[in-house]
Amino acid sequence: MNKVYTDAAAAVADIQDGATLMLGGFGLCGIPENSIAALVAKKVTGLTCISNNAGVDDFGIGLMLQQRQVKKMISSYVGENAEFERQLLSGELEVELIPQGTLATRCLAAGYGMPAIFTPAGVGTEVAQGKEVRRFEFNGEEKDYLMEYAFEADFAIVKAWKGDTQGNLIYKDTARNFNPMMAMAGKITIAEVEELVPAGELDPNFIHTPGIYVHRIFQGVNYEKRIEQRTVRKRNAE
Amino acid sequence: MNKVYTDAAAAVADIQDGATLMLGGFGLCGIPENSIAALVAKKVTGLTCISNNAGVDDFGIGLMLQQRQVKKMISSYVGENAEFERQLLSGELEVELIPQGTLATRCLAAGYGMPAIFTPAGVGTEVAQGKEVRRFEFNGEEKDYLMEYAFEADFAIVKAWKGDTQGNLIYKDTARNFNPMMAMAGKITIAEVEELVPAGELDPNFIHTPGIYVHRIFQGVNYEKRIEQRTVRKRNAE
Amino acid sequence: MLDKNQIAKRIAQELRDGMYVNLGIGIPTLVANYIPAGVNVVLQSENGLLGMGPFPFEGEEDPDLINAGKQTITTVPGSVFFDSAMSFGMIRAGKVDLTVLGAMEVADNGDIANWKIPGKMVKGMGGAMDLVASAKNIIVAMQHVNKAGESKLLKQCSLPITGVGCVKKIVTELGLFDVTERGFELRELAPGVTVAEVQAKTEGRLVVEGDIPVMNL
Amino acid sequence: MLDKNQIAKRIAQELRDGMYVNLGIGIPTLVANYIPAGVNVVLQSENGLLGMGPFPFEGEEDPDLINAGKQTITTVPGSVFFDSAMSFGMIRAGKVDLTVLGAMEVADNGDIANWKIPGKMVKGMGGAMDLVASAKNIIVAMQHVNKAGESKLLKQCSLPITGVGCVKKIVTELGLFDVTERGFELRELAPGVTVAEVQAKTEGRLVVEGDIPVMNL
Repeated sequence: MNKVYTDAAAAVADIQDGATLMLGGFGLCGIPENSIAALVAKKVTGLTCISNNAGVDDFGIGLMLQQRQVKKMISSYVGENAEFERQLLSGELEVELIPQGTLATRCLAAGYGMPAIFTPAGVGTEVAQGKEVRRFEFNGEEKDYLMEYAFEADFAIVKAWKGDTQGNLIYKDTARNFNPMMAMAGKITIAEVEELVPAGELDPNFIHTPGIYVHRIFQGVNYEKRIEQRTVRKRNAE
Repeated sequence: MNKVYTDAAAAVADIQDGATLMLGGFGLCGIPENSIAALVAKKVTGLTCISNNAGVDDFGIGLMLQQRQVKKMISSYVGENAEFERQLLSGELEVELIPQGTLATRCLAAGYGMPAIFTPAGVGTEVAQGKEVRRFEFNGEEKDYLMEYAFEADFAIVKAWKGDTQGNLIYKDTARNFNPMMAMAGKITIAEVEELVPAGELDPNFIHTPGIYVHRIFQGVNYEKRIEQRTVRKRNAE
Repeated sequence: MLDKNQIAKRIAQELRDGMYVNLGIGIPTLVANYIPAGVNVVLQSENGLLGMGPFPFEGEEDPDLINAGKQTITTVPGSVFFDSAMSFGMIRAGKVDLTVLGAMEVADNGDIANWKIPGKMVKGMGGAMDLVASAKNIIVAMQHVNKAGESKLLKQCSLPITGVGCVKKIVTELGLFDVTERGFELRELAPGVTVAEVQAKTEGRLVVEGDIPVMNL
Repeated sequence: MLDKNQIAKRIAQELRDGMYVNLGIGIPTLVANYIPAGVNVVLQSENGLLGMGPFPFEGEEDPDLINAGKQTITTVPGSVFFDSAMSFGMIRAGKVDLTVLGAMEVADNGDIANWKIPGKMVKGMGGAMDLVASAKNIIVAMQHVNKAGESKLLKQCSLPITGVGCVKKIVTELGLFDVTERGFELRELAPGVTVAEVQAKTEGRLVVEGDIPVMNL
């Protein structure tokens, strides 16, 4: 069975209007740049996007927002994004803000076949509204937890550093972030990688996402890898 | 802060009678051989052991059973072990059998700070007796799940391939098995490794257990690595 | 009548290219020897491996590399190791396409019993309860009757069950059966076996409709 | 009165050898600059890193290596990368010993508000709700009053809260406070600040007992 696709356009070709997508990345770090460009070119609309952030005005998911392709964002932080703010205030865009750990764990739950998880994040806040609260004695204290449901997504779109033809994936540094959990959580998972190698070239001890979770893989091109906050220190003079 | 201990005896020195221990390994693969030997030498008794298996008569946890150090085993499969069977039938030993995936996930839950998880394993069987059953619509079907609680263990004792002085761990092949989850789940986690290296020598992208979960680490000696079922094939004659 | 290898061979015909498959201990393990040419499947071992290969050559056994039956094994290119939580995570999430396992009893509603005999030493369910609770497709490989000659295809399991209503297909030495809401539907007869013999040895609801073809091995 | 760097410096004195510490955006980030000699702490960045180092030298920025504030950073020896589920897993399990973060408001029962101002664009809570719900020890670094001169140490938060009863300690430009069941307990005064000034600027229950020492920086 062949999981290898020629490019992003081929890999996202069957994503329909109204689909629910998970998109990996934290800020602009580790985002599936090629797939986002292909979704923009495809002009698919009415999307629900589960992604920790919503990109910036002119990059990442921001490019899809510009084209009004997104109906709803499910994120933990939607940052600096003027177009996002405009659409939100005008009611064009629906936003559900959830705690970052809850977001990560709801993806993990889906990938591990668990319909719901318990977390204390948001107890006593507006995040808890309408949710089941349950008290557990655990870890030396009695405490309230919210029951949060696993996400269900039609497609998960992730970015990895290296991948093989079986769909096994390796991420680099903090570009790992949400990608592994989302890779596990999609009904169909699409992975774009900087380097695609034949099966057997990656060390089986050091694979982050087993290929069983990945349905489509392609080697991306022209990664821009934009930096949001370039912070540096000066070298001391000799 | 120093996490490095000289040897197994030092690392397990404060384990008291009646403690609850998690012990990594699957069968005799990836078991903490040095720590088990030290626990036998220490003659600590009344232990509750959470471990997928109970060793064989003369190796692994079997050595602790011989010395009547174990009060209760929590396992998924207790295999070929005559002394185990004798103690069980005579009522000296208490045994709680739970599904393997439930065992693994209850450890994971502890390591991830989740007081309980949901699994369909055991629904409708005697494993479900006395447990809360809950119906979820998930993954395209409506289905019953059992609520299972996170484990709490005084000590988790794991075996890794390589480790560094920060407690970061790497496992080899299928010797990984339960070790990573148990490493995350102990109130105090003790890791024995085949090779202990200075912090900075392991690639930060390929560490299986972050050192934050590990409190004590030592380099083990004289690993026997016994094989339970030696199965081979013959080379074809030229 | 089929021997163990023929049961395995018939089950191997159910494999499809690209499938992820978990093979239990016993006859199911033999299925790996009969994977049809051109069909690439990835074998999962629930102790933490995708891409299980054959037994190692003599002298190349590695104690750190075993399968769920604790046998020394090898890997194939593209294999990957992971921990037990992820292993059962992918099982629970339905990512393993097919599970083949043995059974002591199967009921005509798909219940399976394969872990405990009251009065005997109970060794544990291992990963069987997790597998049967979550696998999308479960095929049972077993003998049609027990050593006492009693049917193992029952109206209701007499032994403590491992999972509820989960078995989809059974291959015994007598034939191949789909388990549907109507019961055990006989689809294929083993060479030399008659419908009457199957009927005599099946206690649960048996459905025999039309001409039953002889199994093609 | 303390400036931002002095607030950070005072908080840094709370660090103990071997601690795992999560530093939020703003003043908390500055704490890393004042870690006392001989104290080794490991900095966690909740986007998936233990062992965060300083900013990179010019020209050595790596877009794949950022902190939770999306700033380019480096790692120290012994660092480790992991995914966001494990990152918040270790936070939830209480493995992170200390969390330092900013706040818009803190109530005298330990409630904290730092994510939302009704009527303004809401950017989201990021990881703050997870951190405050699980950290064993939470220190808030903030200004004592807002731009309108109103106290941020309140009887009750007026803004939507981030977490309930979780703040253990506060350092503002005026002093250091333990948050106990009695309210804000003044422990140390910033140089040049009087108890009267603290009282005037604190709306919530303030406890002042005995002689309050001047902070030692």
